[in-house]
Amino acid sequence: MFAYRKPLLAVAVSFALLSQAALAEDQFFPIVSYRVGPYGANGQAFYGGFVDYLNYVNLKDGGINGVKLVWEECETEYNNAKGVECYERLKSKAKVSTGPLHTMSTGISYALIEKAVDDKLPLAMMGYGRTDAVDGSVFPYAFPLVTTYQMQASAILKFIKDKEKGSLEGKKIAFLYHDSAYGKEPIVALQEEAKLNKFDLSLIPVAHPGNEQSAQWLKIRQENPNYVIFWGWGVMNQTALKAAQKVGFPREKIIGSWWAGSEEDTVPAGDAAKGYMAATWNVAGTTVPLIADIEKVVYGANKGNLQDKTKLGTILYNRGVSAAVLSVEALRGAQAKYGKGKPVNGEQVRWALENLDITDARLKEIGATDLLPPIRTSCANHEGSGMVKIQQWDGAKWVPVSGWIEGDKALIHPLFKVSAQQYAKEKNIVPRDCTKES
Amino acid sequence: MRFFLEVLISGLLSGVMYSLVALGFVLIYKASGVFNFAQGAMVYLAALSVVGCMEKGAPLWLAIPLALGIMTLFGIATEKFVLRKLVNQPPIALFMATIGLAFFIEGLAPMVFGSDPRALDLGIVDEPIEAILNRWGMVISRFDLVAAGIAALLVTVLALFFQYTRIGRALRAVADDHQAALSIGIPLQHIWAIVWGVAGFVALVAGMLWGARNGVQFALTFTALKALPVLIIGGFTSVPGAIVGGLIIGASEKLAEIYLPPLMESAFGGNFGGIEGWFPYVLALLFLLIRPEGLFGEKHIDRV
Amino acid sequence: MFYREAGQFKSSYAADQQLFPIRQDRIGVLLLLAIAFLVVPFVAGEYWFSAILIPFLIFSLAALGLNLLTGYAGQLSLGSAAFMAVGAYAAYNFELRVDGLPILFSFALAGLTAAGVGILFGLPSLWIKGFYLAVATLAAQFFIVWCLTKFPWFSNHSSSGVISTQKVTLFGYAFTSPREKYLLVLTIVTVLALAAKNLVRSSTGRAWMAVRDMDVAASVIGIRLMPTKLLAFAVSSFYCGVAGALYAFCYLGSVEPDGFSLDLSFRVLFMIIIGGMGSILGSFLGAAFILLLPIFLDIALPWLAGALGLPFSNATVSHIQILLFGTLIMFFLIVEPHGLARLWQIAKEKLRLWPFPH
Amino acid sequence: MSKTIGDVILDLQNISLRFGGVKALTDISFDVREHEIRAIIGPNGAGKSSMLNVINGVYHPQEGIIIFRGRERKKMEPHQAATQGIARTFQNIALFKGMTVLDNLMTGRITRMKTRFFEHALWWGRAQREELEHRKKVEEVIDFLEIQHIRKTPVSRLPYGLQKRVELGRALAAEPSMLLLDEPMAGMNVEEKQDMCRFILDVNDQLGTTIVLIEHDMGVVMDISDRVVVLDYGKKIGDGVPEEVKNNPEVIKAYLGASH
Repeated sequence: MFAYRKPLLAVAVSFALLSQAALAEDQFFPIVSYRVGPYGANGQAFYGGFVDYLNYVNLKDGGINGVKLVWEECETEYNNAKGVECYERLKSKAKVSTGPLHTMSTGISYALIEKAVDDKLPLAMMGYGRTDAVDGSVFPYAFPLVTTYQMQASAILKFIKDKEKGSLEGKKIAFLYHDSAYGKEPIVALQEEAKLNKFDLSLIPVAHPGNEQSAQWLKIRQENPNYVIFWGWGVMNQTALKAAQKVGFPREKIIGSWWAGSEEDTVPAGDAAKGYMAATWNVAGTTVPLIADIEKVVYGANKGNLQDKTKLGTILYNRGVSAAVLSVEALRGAQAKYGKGKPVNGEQVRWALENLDITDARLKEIGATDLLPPIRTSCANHEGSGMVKIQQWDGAKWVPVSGWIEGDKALIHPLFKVSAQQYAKEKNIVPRDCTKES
Repeated sequence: MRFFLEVLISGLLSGVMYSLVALGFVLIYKASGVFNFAQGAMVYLAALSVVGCMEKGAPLWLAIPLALGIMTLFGIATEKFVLRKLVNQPPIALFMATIGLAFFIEGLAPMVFGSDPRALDLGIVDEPIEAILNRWGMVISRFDLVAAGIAALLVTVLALFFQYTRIGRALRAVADDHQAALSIGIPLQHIWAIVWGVAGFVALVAGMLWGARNGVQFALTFTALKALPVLIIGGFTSVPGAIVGGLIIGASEKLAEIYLPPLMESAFGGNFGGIEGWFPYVLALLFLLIRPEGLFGEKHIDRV
Repeated sequence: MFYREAGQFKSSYAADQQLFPIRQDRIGVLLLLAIAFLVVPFVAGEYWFSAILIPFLIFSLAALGLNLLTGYAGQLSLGSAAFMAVGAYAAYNFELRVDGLPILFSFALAGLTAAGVGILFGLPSLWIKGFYLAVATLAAQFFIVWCLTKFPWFSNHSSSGVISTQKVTLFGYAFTSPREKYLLVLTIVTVLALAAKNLVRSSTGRAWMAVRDMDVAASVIGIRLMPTKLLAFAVSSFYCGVAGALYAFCYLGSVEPDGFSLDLSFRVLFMIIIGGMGSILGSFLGAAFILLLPIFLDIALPWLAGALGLPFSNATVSHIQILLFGTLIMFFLIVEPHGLARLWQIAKEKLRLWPFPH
Repeated sequence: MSKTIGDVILDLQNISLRFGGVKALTDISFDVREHEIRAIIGPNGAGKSSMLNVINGVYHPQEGIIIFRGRERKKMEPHQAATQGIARTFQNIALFKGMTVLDNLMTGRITRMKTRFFEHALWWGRAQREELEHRKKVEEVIDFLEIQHIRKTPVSRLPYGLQKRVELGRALAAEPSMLLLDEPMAGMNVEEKQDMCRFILDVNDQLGTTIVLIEHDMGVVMDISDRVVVLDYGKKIGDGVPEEVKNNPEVIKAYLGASH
């Protein structure tokens, strides 16, 4: 009988700890993260960077205008149901004050979109998630910030077009993609582009998990496209590079999405990755002033979040930092409007995310040049930028090979509008009138 | 035609990779009647042990025996702490226990060796063989060819082991009749421990080849899913069946991936690629209709 | 002392064949239901509804479905998640395409659709068994998910393949808050659990168990194997299908085919192994265990690590979770193949003797 | 004995059964009359169990005709035999191990149940009435076999002898017109054997059930059976009343020659 008491006590105590709310004067961040499971390695770098920057703001400036940042993390394993559980667990603490929620999972953000509206908790989906949420009139609490799959695909095409002396006419482009929501999202945009620019598009799906691709690559070799646009994730990325090498397809002609362009993807592929290109909105390396400063301040104080310090300065680490920079900038904006030196709640942060204006000058001030493109959001445009860089793996590191390239907004954004309208109709949502928003 | 051949050959070579994983299943099933779902996880553990040891400073030639040691220890522990306690349970309970075992490994291995995807360089450049490319315009991967060679070597070694060593003969005997095996004078438990060790060795070979092919990472556990239909087609108890089954699955899966979706697209419209996840299973299911015991399996009659 | 059946004499077979023949059990169950329906809705917070109670009930239902098939009829299936997917997508499409269809009908039709698909994939069970059948159910797992991905009709041509479920309304009443959804799910699960309990104590259930325990003998005493097995597949898939529809409509609100992965099937399988194969109660206990253990570890392990000064990272916690799952599966199979339900029964037997053990 | 042995109800003509290349039964003919106790004897591997399996449709002979109640029987499944009133027990107990004694016996009633599964799910009206009706019948069997005290016990917990008795009970619960018993007394002690003999005779006597019995204990066979058929190596070597068979030289040879 008594043997059972101790675990019970532990439960009681831990729930008591759980319910201990963050101090009222602190700014709370719910962090729904993943560091294990099939994509754990990616999460470790991303969330490592994210948390390191929050720590950095605390250590360096004592928080935002004196408001300390606090956070709690919950592991999702990239699993939708666990993601919802984590969200529910953290949201009660995020009532008084909250930063934007980054799930880094398209599936989890989809599951949270409606809940987030009810709970007034802004959802940041940087480069993933529901892309038609660019239309803020239908999706007030969802922010596909920086850029979306469609805009990215369009930007990649623009990059290819430049390389091909300004015309894609008559070219063959293959789209090799992970057969899931993530991989399917850009297809419509690519088809529109193909119509406009008169190139041949062939769609080649790869079944999850994508650890076998010889058929697909033989097909690619057979069709011999000028370029392969590649939307892979996890093991599919290394396998694709290896398989491309196997059939002798030049890696210089493969351009991946930003989830297929990190060290986690290229290092396991070894030599096969050399020459491969991918989109990104942040550069790699510790030479970026902010990253160097984080290393000094946070790791100098021995408060670093990374277990494996070699991830410092990797693409995904820096991307995590960029996500945190964006979140903190939004909080600054919210404080500027609703009261400096006070924590801000979800509604206030939502306003701030919708009225972001991060200029090159501001980025330089933070030391985050090249970690983010300049961003300016509005009610009608929750994306705010649409720009990426193309980078190339030189066998040891990622090297940017282009400046900022913006996708074809005039072509792509109307697609979001259509899709968002359909959603609004299905859900009986009356869109806000964006002209009346300030 | 050239393209067809190319796909066929590359399919057959991929099939060899599936066979390698299936072999481990067959060995254990033959000796102990256990359908070891954890074989995929063992492939992961083996590959991770190799790169893990190398990261801690051991050269490749040392890392391999170290990993073999780990796999053997693991096999012995499995026998001692799990299988022995389940001796009289129905086979399905043992099967479910091995699913538990797979999870156990998937939790333990990355905790010890880290979960980052890593490269494993065996020094084989995976590029098309130039001579063939120039002569026939066909792409044949050097790596896959070497892998097929290693698989052939492995099967030969196993065959010799079963044929000419005392332990090997005992293993064969135990597959036929547990009582008979006892009369050879090797305790059943030792035999099981040994067979798990041998399966660990096969997992090591498979893990290194798969790891070198796609990188060492969690997804190696999925190789088990490719091996299951191979087993159904080849039969659970046959080493040649695992090889032939692998070849059939590999070749038909690649050919289907190339030629089936266009057919379906013309029938339904839309985009139907990416059928490799289910195709082998449906093929195996059709096979079951015709030959429930597999190509080389033994027919089983229910006795009342 | 209080849990005792002595003195409760049954004067008729009818009394002996009640749902819960022992009076204390009867009172216990009624009490539990009363608490679930009348007390919980007023005391539980939103987190409890959305993150624990609703998924617990839904997973219990799925586990119950699998338990009918695997625990009672002895047909191992590794594809329960796929049948949940069928249910989820069917309910979505019924709601989408039939105007004003009350949600309960959609759920029922979703269950029936899943049952139909279940029968189709149960056909191999007529000529194969054991792990051959398990591998065949994997075919269902992969094929169904692929179909849902590939035919855009199922997801109403959504570009990503993700469906976002409609409002849960019944005769004009909208279930929106987690509390209302909890009550809806609770009602459905209670009804279906009672039906399952009835099934397994009737000749349907006995036929399933007979097939499970020895199929040759079963056919000799007059049980027709084909309809019996297919019925098990159908009923099981019905339960999984309804669970899938509830999963989509009352829990996540938006699902994609990939979410119904093999991992989910394994989770449901683990629930019945740990909870107890061939036990209705076990399905609930197993669901609770599998659902609560990770949450508990999430909270307890870092706390423990802090207390002991161990360097536990989030990654370590999750690895320990997976490892612990595996260990528990093996532990239960070795030590108590009948799972938590059996442990509960043993505890009751002890209680029956308490405080005089002899 | 008050019983009267009636007409032939089961007539087996020239039955041959093979598994692959192995001949299990070769050209066997014999008949069974209503209300009689018919024994099949022979050394191990003589094909006795195969013979029972042929009778109730588990095995399908390649050659030969089976005439049951005057009609030639087509190839059929075991459950059809059960609906025609043939019940059996097995050499190695084939009880449903995960179920209680009561449930095992209730399965014996399955061919007589008319309600469908959705009625079962509701447990209302007809389904409930039917369940009670059959429960009463099963309780009669329980009383007859004197196993009231173990009604609710899972069969896997019972000792061997009781399991044999429960298996007989399951067969009886079906109220069969013909009962096939495969070594019902194997592995029992003398006392248990006596009990079992009594049950078999009572069933035959009081219910008039025709019984086909395989048994090794010659004493028992000669005591209780009306007629005996002897198999050896899948062939019939003797057939007749116990006295006849006892003195049949071929039978003596088979039993003496092969010291099984």
